[in-house]
Amino acid sequence: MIALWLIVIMLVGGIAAWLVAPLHRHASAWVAIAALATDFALALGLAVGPARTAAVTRIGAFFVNVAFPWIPRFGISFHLAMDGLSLVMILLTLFLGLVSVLVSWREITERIGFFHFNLLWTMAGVLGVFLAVDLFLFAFFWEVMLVPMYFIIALWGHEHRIVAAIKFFIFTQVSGLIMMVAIVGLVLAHWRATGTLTFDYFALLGTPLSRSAATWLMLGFLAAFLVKLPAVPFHTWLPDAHTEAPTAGSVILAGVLLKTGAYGLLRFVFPLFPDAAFRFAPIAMALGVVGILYGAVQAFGQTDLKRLVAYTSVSHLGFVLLGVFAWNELALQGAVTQMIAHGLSTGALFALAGLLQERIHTREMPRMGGFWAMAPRMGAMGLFFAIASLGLPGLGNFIGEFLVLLGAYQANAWLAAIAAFGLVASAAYALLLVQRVFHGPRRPELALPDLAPRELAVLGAMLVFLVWIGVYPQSLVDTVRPAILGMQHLVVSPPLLGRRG
Amino acid sequence: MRDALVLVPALPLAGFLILFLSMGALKRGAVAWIGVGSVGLALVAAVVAATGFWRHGAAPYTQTLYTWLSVAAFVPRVRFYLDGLSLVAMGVVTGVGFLIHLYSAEFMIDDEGYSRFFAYMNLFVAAMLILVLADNLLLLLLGWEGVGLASYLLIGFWYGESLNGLAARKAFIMTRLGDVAFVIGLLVLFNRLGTLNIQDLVRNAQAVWVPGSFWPTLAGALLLGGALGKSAQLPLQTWLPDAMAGPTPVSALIHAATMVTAGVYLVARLHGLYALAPAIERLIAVIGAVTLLLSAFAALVQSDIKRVLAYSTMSQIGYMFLANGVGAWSAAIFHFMIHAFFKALLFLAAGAVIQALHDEHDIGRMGGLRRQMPFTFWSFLIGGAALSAFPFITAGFYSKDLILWDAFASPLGGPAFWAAGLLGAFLTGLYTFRLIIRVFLGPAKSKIGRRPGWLMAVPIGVLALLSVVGGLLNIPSLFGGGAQFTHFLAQVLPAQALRPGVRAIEPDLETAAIGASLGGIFLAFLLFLHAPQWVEKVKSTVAGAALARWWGAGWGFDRLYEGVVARAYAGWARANRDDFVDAGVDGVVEGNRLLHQLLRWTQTGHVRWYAMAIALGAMGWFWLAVLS
Amino acid sequence: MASVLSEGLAVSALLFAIGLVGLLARRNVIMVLVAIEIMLNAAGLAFIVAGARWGQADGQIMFILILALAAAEVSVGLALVLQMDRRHATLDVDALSDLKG
Amino acid sequence: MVVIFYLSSAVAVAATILAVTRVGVVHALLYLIASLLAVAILFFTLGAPFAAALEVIIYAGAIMVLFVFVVMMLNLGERALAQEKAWLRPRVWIGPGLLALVLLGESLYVIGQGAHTPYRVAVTGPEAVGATLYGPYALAVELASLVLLAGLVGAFHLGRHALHGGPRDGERPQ
Repeated sequence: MIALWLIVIMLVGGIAAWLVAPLHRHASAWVAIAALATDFALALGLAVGPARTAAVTRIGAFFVNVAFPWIPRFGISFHLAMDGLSLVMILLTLFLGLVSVLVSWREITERIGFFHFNLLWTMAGVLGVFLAVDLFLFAFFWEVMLVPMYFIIALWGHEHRIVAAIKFFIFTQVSGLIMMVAIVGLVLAHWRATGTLTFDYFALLGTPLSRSAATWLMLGFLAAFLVKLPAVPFHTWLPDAHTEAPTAGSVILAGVLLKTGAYGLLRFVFPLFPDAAFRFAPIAMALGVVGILYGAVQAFGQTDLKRLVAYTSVSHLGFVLLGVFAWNELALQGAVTQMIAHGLSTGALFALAGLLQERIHTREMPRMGGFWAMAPRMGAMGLFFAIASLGLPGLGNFIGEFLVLLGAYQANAWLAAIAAFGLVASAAYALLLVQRVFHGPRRPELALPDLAPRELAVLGAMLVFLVWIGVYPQSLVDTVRPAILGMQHLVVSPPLLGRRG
Repeated sequence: MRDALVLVPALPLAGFLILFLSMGALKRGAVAWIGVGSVGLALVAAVVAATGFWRHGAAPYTQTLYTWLSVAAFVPRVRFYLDGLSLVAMGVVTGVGFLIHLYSAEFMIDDEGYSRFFAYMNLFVAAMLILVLADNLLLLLLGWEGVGLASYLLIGFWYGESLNGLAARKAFIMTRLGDVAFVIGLLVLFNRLGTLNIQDLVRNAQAVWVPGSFWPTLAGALLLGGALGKSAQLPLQTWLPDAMAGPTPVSALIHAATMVTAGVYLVARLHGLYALAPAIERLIAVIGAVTLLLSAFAALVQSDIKRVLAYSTMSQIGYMFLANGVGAWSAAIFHFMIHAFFKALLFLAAGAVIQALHDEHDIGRMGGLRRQMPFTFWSFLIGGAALSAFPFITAGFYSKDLILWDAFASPLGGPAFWAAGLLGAFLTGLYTFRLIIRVFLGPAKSKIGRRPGWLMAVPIGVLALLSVVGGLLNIPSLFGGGAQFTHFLAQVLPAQALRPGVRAIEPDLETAAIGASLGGIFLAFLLFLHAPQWVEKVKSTVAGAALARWWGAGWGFDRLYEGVVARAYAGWARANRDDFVDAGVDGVVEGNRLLHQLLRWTQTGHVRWYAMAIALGAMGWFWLAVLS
Repeated sequence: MASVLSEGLAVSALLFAIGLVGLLARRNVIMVLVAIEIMLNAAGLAFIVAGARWGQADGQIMFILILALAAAEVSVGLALVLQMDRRHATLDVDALSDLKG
Repeated sequence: MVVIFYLSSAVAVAATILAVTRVGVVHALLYLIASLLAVAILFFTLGAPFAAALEVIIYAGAIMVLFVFVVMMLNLGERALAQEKAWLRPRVWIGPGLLALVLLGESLYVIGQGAHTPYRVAVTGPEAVGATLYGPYALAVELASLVLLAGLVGAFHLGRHALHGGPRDGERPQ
């Protein structure tokens, strides 16, 4: 039931935030914080409790499972389940949700209630994506998270927000449609094979498919996930959307929405189509490597601060793609760690970019410089998150990247070696960012107040988490391990058709 | 007592955290106490740990803090390893580090970033200690990158100058280029040997790999990449001269005494692995020899006092690489230690000079400081003498001599390496005393400002003392010494076998070495003090001027890297700012627009036209559905 | 009465075709509406014939529904004609082509 | 009855052709009424007296009257007639005629393909129609009433300004 509550609290909280908006300027924000904090506490309770001891069974390592019939005629049920992977993703989502509310404190001045409504409903959609184990329900939530995000970009974004929002929407919508077709195809294949019409994930595992059918269906799923991830060459929606979105939108896009793509790869592509996925793995890993290097080079060339950070996402998520398709424990743990660390580091960089824009009304780096002298706290934070994002050992991103490389090397040594060059390229862009924004001669003409305590607290919390993951990643690894072992188990020996767990 | 080991890196780390979190809220006095005190306490802890180490018969000691990560078979721990080698390195880092911190407390007193400076310095010391004490390569990598970060931060310490930022980024990125190879090397090692623990790794390697086979050669080469970047050896050396943009104590600590010698330490640490890869050893020796010569020539024509010292650092590290390459591990480490003493001394004294002359770096505008700053002069002279291996009384003589001897006598060595080293020694004397003559002798050219106070003088004095007496630790048997240092390290770094018959010519070699360094010094006096017109004459010829320019620019590597590689990268990134992939998406949009143009003529707006279209459509369907 | 089924349908088709000719050929908007009425009526005839074939009431019911539709359509259509006359002072359907792409 | 069927068919077709081709709108409408009446007779011969009655009352009566009213309101004069003549040159009939001819050919071909089982026309009276209409087709009746309501509202709304006289400010056509 708790899985359902997580989503319901978000939905109800969203409506409540909308309704209370007229009461006080920050009323909706407080309601949103209350809802997110409640959810976060619930999820944290699961993390210290059942997540650690989840048993790895034939169908995975789920410790929360709730199902209601929804459209029984087509075998669609409202089926939610949670394992360690879902849990850490949900924790990240809710944490970044809190961050988004806090960094929008002053930035959002119009339609505040509707903003928080959209924020929380996006959260609800994302939680649903991380929890759904009915493919129809998954596709449903996949769309649910899209629409409010579209509004967030289109209503509260910057100069070219409409174009960016539409681009984001079309990319995601079209790829989601392809996934929907693939879902229906899979369900029909299962129906033909067994006579049961069902969208249930556990039932569909191990559906016998011909080689070509499996490949095509997998490509259908892949379309949605690679666009969302995003993998080069499907990434071009991302710089636009990230740049034009308001701060909260950027944080959530980078921190959370991109992760749904990686989550989908882990949860669906490999378990449902193991053979096809393994056949495709070299191509996908190569795409990952291309993403790592291309994203880093592109980031280096940007002058818009948010655009730079957006391209670093492409680079970082390339590691995730590489790790997922290497599909061994090291690489998978690395990919998950990288997702969390990227969510924190990139989210923080977007937050900083937003705070800067709020103060100096520009994102153009040539018009910045010397901010350390004026705002040393902000400079220190910017420096920290920049070096986190270049993968300094002792911080979260390094653990993720190194594990991915270690695992990927076992799958494909050459690609792993090429991917390692991402370390240099990331250093180039991260240090360029620090140089252009914080170092250099002082700009006396700009007034730049340093971070307020609220902002410092938000960024400080992200800093602490990143250091925590870097210094003691075992806590994260242990939470995710049963889920990863479970998924690997599925892929090695999928449960026989018709026998449900 | 050995448990105090953890405190050695922990104390500077704590100092860093306190200073970082206080965000400049502390007073200068408190900052100095925390910054210097934490390193001082780390020195005490190191002494305590070392005492415990001796008490237990110098047996290797490991201290496990916790398991960093445990995924599948990959279980790196946060664990420190103390043996003779790491003890020496730890001693150098804490000892020299403490002295330089003490010096900085006065040197930086007027700087507005006082607290930030000590935060970074403490971070550096902590990371460097983690590097030298790490028991596995992943933890070593943490320290390795940590020192790189601290180096970056400190080179760019005066961030107001964009050039400093450029130098800092250059240093970080070039060393990171080497680190990529290092990381790939870790991947290879873990995948082949199943562990990153250094001791297990070397043991496994010796068990499963045939000497000279592919895998040890590959792994050795890749790890060497990291060492070359960090130690500023060819071809990744160009960042070091630019790194002099940082405050002088930084140059002393990071870019002379400790960090840049990390590569030497790494190769020595993994000597068991390199023993399996003789081709790579040979490569190391060649790189060392070439670097030591190239940078010695470059040092000859520099006009910035710190750049002379920077090139000389590269050159001296070249000696250490040469020693490592010929299998004289302990000679490399001995030179590493002695070099830390005298190079730190030279930098600190140079710092005093620079400060006295109001931030003047150009040796052309210095001169005659011997009378005005006698203490600094004598200290600098001692350091310079040690650097030029002035026979018998300086420590540098004993350490460099050992390397020259091994370069000749080792089975991996040979006359060519020895000759390169000898030429290097000659050049070292030449450029060192050129520097001393230009700065301290001759007529005085400017008035001096402030003289070093006792906080600066004490470290300089202590280091000067060490630069003299350090040699006593390892006097070769030829001069009646016991070579205690080599024996002490022999447990870790195996003693050198000799080629047959070389003992007989040892005295001849020694004579040659002494002659080379004295000859260099003598020539320096001749050329730069007594007959400067000869130098001017050579410089005024076309060839001479071109050569001076070429050497002055560090043999033009910078032009190659910055002009070709960096410019190509940045140019491509800038040219593709709008992302050509996006053009594909725009192409789809354009295609749709074209289609739209094609179809819009059907929309005439006339109702009857539409009716006709409907009728035609109906006919078509009729045709298809029924008649066909 | 003997079978006139085919004949009835043929008449319906003929009426429909004539209506179509009128629709396409006439430019007067009232005549266009008239042509539409003819075509609707032709469709109604087809339904009646079919209903007669089976002896069921359904055909007539369909006709009644068409009738209702025609009535609604004519009322709106004629109101539009009035508007058109008022705004554009013409009854030429070709004069109204604002929807041209 | 068969004779009546053929006769009224001929009348219907002829009247329709005339209705479509007349220059004057009023003439066209009168021919159309004739055509509708002929079709009503056809309905009667096909055993659908109720539909025949509706055809006369609603189609020929109400709807045509509506047309006539509108024509009267528009008050078309000689100028309109002249314009109509200008429009109706012979060549405008060629295209539509050919198109309609092909469609007709196709339809007739399809009709000719049908099976010709002889049958007798049975009269389906108003009672049977009513019973079916308010039985299984009740929903359709409701929908039809909604369509009529929509037509009513639409016609009222659109016709309102026209009845109130000239165009309002700002609505003048360009």
